[in-house]
Amino acid sequence: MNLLHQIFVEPFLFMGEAPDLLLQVLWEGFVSGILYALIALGFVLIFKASGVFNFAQGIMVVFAALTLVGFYAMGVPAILSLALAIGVMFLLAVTVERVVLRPLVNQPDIILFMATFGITYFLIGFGELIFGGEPKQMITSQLMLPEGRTNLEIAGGFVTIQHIDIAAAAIAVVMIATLGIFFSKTRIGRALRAVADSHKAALSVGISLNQIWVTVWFAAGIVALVTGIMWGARSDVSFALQIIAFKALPVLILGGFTSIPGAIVGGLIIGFGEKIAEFYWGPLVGGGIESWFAYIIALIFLVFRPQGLFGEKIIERI
Amino acid sequence: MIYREAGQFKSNYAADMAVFPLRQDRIGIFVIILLAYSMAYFGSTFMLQAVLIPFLIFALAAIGLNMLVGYTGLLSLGTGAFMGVGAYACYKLMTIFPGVNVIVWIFVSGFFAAGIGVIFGLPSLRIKGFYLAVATLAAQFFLQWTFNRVPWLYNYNVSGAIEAPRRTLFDVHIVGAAATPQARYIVVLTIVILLTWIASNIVHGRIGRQWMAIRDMDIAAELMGIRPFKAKLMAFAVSSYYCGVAGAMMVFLWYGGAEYNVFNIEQSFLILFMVIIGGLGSLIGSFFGAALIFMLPIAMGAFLPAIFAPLGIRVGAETIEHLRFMILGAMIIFFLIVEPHGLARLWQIVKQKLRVWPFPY
Amino acid sequence: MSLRLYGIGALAASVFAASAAVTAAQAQDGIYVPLLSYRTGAFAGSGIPIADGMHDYLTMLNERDGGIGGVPLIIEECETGYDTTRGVECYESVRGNNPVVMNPYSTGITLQLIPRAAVDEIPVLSMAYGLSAAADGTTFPWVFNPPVTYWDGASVFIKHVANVEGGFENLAGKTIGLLHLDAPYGREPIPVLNALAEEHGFEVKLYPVPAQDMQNQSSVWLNIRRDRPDWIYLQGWGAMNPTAVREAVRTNFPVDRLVGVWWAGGDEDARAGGAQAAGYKSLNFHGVGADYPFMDDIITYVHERGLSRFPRDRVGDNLYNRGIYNSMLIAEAIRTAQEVTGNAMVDGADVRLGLEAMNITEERIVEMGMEGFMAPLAISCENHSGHNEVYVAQWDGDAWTQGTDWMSPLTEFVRPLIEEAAQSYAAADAGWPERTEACP
Amino acid sequence: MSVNPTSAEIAEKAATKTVSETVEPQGARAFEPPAQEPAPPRLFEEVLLAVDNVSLRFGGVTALAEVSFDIRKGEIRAIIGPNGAGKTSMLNCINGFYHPSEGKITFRGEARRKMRPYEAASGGIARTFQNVALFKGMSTLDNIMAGRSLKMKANLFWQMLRFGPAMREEVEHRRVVEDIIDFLQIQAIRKTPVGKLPYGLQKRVELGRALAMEPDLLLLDEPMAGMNLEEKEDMSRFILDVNNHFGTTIALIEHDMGVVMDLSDRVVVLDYGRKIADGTPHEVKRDQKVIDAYLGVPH
Repeated sequence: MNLLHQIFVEPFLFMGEAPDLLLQVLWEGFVSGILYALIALGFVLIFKASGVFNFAQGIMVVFAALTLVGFYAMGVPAILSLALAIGVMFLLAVTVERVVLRPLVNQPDIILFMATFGITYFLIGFGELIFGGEPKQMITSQLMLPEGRTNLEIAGGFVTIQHIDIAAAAIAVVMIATLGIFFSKTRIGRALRAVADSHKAALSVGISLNQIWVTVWFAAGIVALVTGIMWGARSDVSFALQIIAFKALPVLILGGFTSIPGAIVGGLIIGFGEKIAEFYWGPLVGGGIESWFAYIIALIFLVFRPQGLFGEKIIERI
Repeated sequence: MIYREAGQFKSNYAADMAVFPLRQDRIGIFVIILLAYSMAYFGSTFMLQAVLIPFLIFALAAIGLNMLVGYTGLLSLGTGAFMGVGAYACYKLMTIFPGVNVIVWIFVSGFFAAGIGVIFGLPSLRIKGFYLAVATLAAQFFLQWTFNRVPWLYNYNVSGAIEAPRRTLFDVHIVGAAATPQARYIVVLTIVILLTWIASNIVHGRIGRQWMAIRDMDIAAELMGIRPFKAKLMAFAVSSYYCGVAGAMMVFLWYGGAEYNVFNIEQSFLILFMVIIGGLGSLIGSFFGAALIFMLPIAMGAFLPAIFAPLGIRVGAETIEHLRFMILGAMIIFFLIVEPHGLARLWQIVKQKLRVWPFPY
Repeated sequence: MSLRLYGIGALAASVFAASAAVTAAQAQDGIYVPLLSYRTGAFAGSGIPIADGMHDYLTMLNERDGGIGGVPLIIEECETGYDTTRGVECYESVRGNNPVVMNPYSTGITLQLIPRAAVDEIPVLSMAYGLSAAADGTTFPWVFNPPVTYWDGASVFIKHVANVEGGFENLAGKTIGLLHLDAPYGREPIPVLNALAEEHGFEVKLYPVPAQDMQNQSSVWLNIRRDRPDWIYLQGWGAMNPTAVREAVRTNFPVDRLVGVWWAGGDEDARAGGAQAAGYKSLNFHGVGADYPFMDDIITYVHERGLSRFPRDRVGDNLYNRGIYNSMLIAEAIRTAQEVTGNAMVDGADVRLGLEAMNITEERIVEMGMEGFMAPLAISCENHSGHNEVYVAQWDGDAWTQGTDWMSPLTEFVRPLIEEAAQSYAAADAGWPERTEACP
Repeated sequence: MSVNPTSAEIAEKAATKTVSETVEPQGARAFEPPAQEPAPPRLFEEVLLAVDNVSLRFGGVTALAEVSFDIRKGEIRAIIGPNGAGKTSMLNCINGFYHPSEGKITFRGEARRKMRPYEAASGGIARTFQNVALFKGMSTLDNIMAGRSLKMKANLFWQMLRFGPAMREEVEHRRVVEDIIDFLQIQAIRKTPVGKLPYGLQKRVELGRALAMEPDLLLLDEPMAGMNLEEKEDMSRFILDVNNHFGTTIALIEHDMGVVMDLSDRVVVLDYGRKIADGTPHEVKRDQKVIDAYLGVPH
């Protein structure tokens, strides 16, 4: 009885008692959700266009951020570092297409999936070899991103909002809109959608798969760079960040592997869900449930809706 | 000509269905087992403790995962956690019932892993492929959290780690700090041979055929009366059993103690690499994969300084580590490109070449 | 087809051959000191300065004095990545070369080596980390954790709180939070804090941070905001520390009431909080900065000869100095062992005797050029830690400063707990070997 | 090679053995080449399976609309119709892969709406597939052995040891499988992974796998699609032999009208998910609606 009270009554009472904390929790959930969604977006882009479940997306986030900071540490001006980092992501896309995707074309999905593990390990080693393993600070101010925070006085308390978080949300929105326009309006975007529907059909109307692959990996690289800057500004840039990339996987399950709106909604659900659960219910089991909460949500969700939030019901044919 | 089956006739079906129908294979396996046991006397302590024991344990875990991924086609990323279940179960059993021989508990602990494996395998009835892989991550993170957060599991030790208490078999120390690598090696080798033999029997029999049928064409399998429900859960159970036993052996016959983070996601990935590089759906491949993935870093630690030192380049420990990551990554890609079917396929090709040697065809 | 076959075959064969070759690593003349370090992985940020500090001090001894007692030191690093498995592999690979002492540099690896130390007769020196209970030399004859244990650290923290609050009697009714890594290392201070809480009537709140979420602590800090603890003790490591300092600033938590254990005292840890992190505190047991006589030798003999990989301008960083302190302990142990046994070439068993007889007096400190860098230190046969003095360092926004005087831990309170824990550790492992020879 | 007697002998033996186990076909027909002038229609009375007003919808698409027909014990029943008529969907409903939105299916007197495919299989319904659905990673032998799954009972313990009951059972079923292999004349590819076989042989292995289940009702989905004349003749012979020797009831989908007319006892015609004709090949051939459907007369 007491337990039921603790589970079903007290957290809600507490939400009412301290609305400032509730708002803060929601804001934190929102910001994490946006960042999860950004990582998931990179996954979705690549999965849509090439059917590759790109495990390396998380590492690409760290690698991109590390490249940016690394160039800056070598004395390159911030803006030029950014340009160089974008260039490196393009090189990465070309290399991955040449060295990994092209020789493995027509292999089963699991082989391509494993190949992205290979990319992951390679990038970890390569990144640390070039830029060193110690954590680095993101060059937030040099990139003219806002710093500092605002304390909003609400209901007898305050809500702290980091300016960088606002910027992250804004940039995420802009980026998603840009990608949307890119997909629907440009020639290459149309080709991309065609490839997503059917590789063979796209090939037969003269779309170059290689070009498409470079494009999506590059796009995913840009998404990774932006995500890396945002995460890096919240903590340090180091390979310890890669673990956060795993959080994008339950997001994908909720949203479906091929849906961009799904990635965003899934990201927000996971972001809100885990912050609220950790803050209000976590103490009941000693806290730390954030490390698995998202996966359990995804697991339960899968049992009832295997195709994800936005996926279409699969009709199996034989 | 070295390796030929001509002249070996089978007069009944049982002989034709034997796991090693060829005489050369039977002799070969006998020699290998003999050599393996003799390593206990010839191998150095380092060879046994840091190379052979872990190799065998990883091979067993890889066999377990291979039954799930390679034979049944269910991708799992939770191997590390299932190994952990075996290890913690074994620890609890050993400390609650100190009178029972530890070997018994190593085998029994696998059943706990099997039970947990079945629970986390339930979603496999509705979901497949990458979705399932992500679902097994739930097992990985949740179980790891449990190992860390439930102090009962580690007997409220201040250290939070499980420590191998001293245990003997026939009055020889096999578990705990007093056990020699030789004794532990022989125990590990025997368990691995036994379980490999059983695994081979399972995959060659009805259950193995059902798994492969589910893997190759699940709908057709179901339309032929194979219940996917039973077959998939059986695969999860058997696979987790093997992983659990491997986990228990890892802690009690190799490390001598472990923290919760030994069973982390890296461990799961490593074993998955072994399975893929070794060859999906091949038991012998699991051994090859374990050997390559586990020994590669050890080899490179010895290799790289030797290569770079004459060039006047001082290679620090961390550079080796970075290169190790890079080379491991590059090797995975390399192997997938040249031989997506893994080392096991290469082994077959070699056998084929030997069969017709010295002729090219 | 066949080309590819031969290629892969050759590759595979060379891998197997090379792994066999590792066994044949031959020993050179000298005292072999392996250093388990981690310059990679999630904790590399803390691992690199420590590894360099350890390496540079021992190298300096080789360059300046030709080793210790005329015998050169063979220094070999083995990369663990702060991973227990890799650490055990490292142990196995160096064990054949007769190391005189092991520095696991990870609580997880230490725990693995503790039962083996007695069997393999290699002492384990876990400087201010590892198992607190190992300070009981009668139960753990082969394990050493000078100069202090985590339990001592927690008691000094409480002592510091009492000093600031105006006496132990003012602790009643206070809330003290423990923000810790959710791992055995992080949980180490809990028993002592709980015992002290009972004694002095304050409340302990736990804020575990899972290893995965080290850099994502917003939920934990929301909990801290809710509970409003008066003080927070930070038992964190690696990327967890800078994130914690940054979050403290963000949550408007007074940083001078956030006290880190010595492992949360990296320069980078505090710098992450920006200007507002000035005032952040951390326990420490050695001096900071480069303003010591011995440091000149390190610059002269190591840095100027191009033997160090550590950036010259960062010499004096807290964790670099920590590495030096650790190497100083190794060197002193070897030197004492040479004195005790009368042999220049010493082995693991000798160095254990050296550690048990170690007594670094003020005179010796001056001799080493370390005045002001360290407090005197003595280890005995029963007491493998010494429970020596520590002080609270404070970040001034740019560098660490000595915030308080040296303080001794609440030894009379902690010591019984340690002996009790040591007993229960040995009891849990029936057949735990007794100490082979009684303490003098 | 492990068995030496000629395949013909084995086929004979297999036939006699299995026929004695199953019920004699009601309309027994003597050996005769199939392609001769209309023999007097065989008569079948006992209804094995009845499809009653079955409809199947996917979202807004209607795949089957109120289809009713029956399959009688011992007969060869053909389901024909233009592309997209719902033939495969019909088979899928019969063996439980799809669940009809409305209507019911009665098999051996037992009516049902929902059934799992493996329940249909254990009830005695086997099938082959339009696009070969073999287990590509397994050998021919293993594929057919997999068809014996339902009949194998040895528990996990004996399987682990591959000894005692498990081994006896393996040998026993291997014998049956070898009989089927001989019957289908695929001895030479016994140990070849089926993924490497040519299409025609794959179809044959698939038939073997279905036969291994010793079904009461065998559903064949375009067994001769993509085959040349010779292969078609072989396959027709196998189908007739199965029907004759084992007394297995067969429902088949086929596009080659000649084959359908020659093989089948009765034909049901579907078009756009509706039944438009049902009767002997002779009757159906003359049905105006069928002719319209095939020639594409506007509705």
